[in-house]
Amino acid sequence: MTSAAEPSTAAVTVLFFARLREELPQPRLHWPWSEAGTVNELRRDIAAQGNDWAALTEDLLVAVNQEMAGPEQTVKPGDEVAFFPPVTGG
Amino acid sequence: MTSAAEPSTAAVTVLFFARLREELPQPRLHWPWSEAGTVNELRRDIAAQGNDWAALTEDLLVAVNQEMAGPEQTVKPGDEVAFFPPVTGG
Amino acid sequence: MTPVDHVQVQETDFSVAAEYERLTAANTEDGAVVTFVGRMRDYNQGDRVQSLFLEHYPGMTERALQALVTEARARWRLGRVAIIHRVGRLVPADQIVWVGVTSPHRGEAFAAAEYLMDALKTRAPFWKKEQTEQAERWVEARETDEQRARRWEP
Amino acid sequence: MTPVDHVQVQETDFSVAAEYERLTAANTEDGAVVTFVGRMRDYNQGDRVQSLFLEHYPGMTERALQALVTEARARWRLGRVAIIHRVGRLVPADQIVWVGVTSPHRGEAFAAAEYLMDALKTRAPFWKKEQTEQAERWVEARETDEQRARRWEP
Repeated sequence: MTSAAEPSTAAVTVLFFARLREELPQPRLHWPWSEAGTVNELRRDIAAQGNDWAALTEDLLVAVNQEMAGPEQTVKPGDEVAFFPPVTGG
Repeated sequence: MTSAAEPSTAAVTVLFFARLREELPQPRLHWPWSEAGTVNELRRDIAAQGNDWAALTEDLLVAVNQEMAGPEQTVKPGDEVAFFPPVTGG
Repeated sequence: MTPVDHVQVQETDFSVAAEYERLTAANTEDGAVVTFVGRMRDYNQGDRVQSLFLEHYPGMTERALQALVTEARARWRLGRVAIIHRVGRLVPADQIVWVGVTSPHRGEAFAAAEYLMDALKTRAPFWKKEQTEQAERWVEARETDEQRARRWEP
Repeated sequence: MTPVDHVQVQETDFSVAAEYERLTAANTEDGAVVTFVGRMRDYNQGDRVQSLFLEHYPGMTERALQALVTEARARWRLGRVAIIHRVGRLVPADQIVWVGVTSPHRGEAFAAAEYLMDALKTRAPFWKKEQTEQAERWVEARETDEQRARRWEP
């Protein structure tokens, strides 16, 4: 219901990186999102698809529109939301 | 009585550096020193010559045989003793 | 002298000589230059590592690094600041990351360079996947890096 | 890998590229390389400085620098360590001092490099005489350097 959907203002773009990207069924998706909600609500909605999606746990890091965000940050339609494991650069 | 003397085991070599070297009448000297005494005793002996030698004050840094030394360190005949202002390298 | 930032994410190697020149050319104000190079080691957690793949989040990465530079400038008086981070496949001894900072004062240059590395380690979206003789594995984040980053909190 | 120290007092300039190579060539153990370059500034205490003469205590200088390296090795796990200090006449933007440290751990490389500079500033027998437009003057030691050096006392 999500991956084939085209981006629209009534959806958010969701990206996954690194180990998480490999564990989930797809590396990105467009998720229907018509009103404002929190990062944590979005995460739980996606994880509720079950099976491999349960890997979307609350200990992951999150960025909203390419800036680090906390679980209670608001997500609006059109936003780009990324979930990823702790970073290991440098 | 000192500068013309040749180095011998009954003397110490004394060196001065930087501002101090310019203020004193000579940049180095051989000072009669037949028994053990402290850095501070050596310094006072030399300063007691008076005039410009009074620049040899107790706030100077001291090295004995090219290692930093305190005022109470022993000086033996044959040692190389250097007096200098606080260092400013780097 | 106008503050100059150089922030770059690239697959290609960087030249320490050229990057040092970028920090110092026509710069007679900054007496202190501190640089850090992070290089790929051939061992990690007891296993010989043959190669490394560095994944990142294009778009966010440059923003995150620039934000760290901006934070460092707010904390210390800095002249020129540079961060270069490589992505893609690397082998042992390859250069991974460059941080260079100039300042009139060496204490500020040292602090800013170390801050940038500590912050980058915990806040810039890079992930390492190692190839050992046995297998591929994602490198785990280290608690020591978290602790180092927390030292800088107000 | 055998620990390698490079301690040098010289009138000639040094090459950052060559010194970086000395720290890293055939070195796959040390992931962290921290370097410091001290450069001559064109202003000091409000006056334009035209040149600088660096006097030192031949014989003691090398021993003092080597002693600092030995102390640093006792405190931190270091790979290669280098200190180069120039003496004689210098002009603004000239390189004065190089400190380079490698380590498996970046925190130790940063600490050792900063320690070496702080200790050198207060314990190595170098003295600077500045030529300004008005006069020659010996540079005074700074209390801030003393304070920085005391931070490392046990």
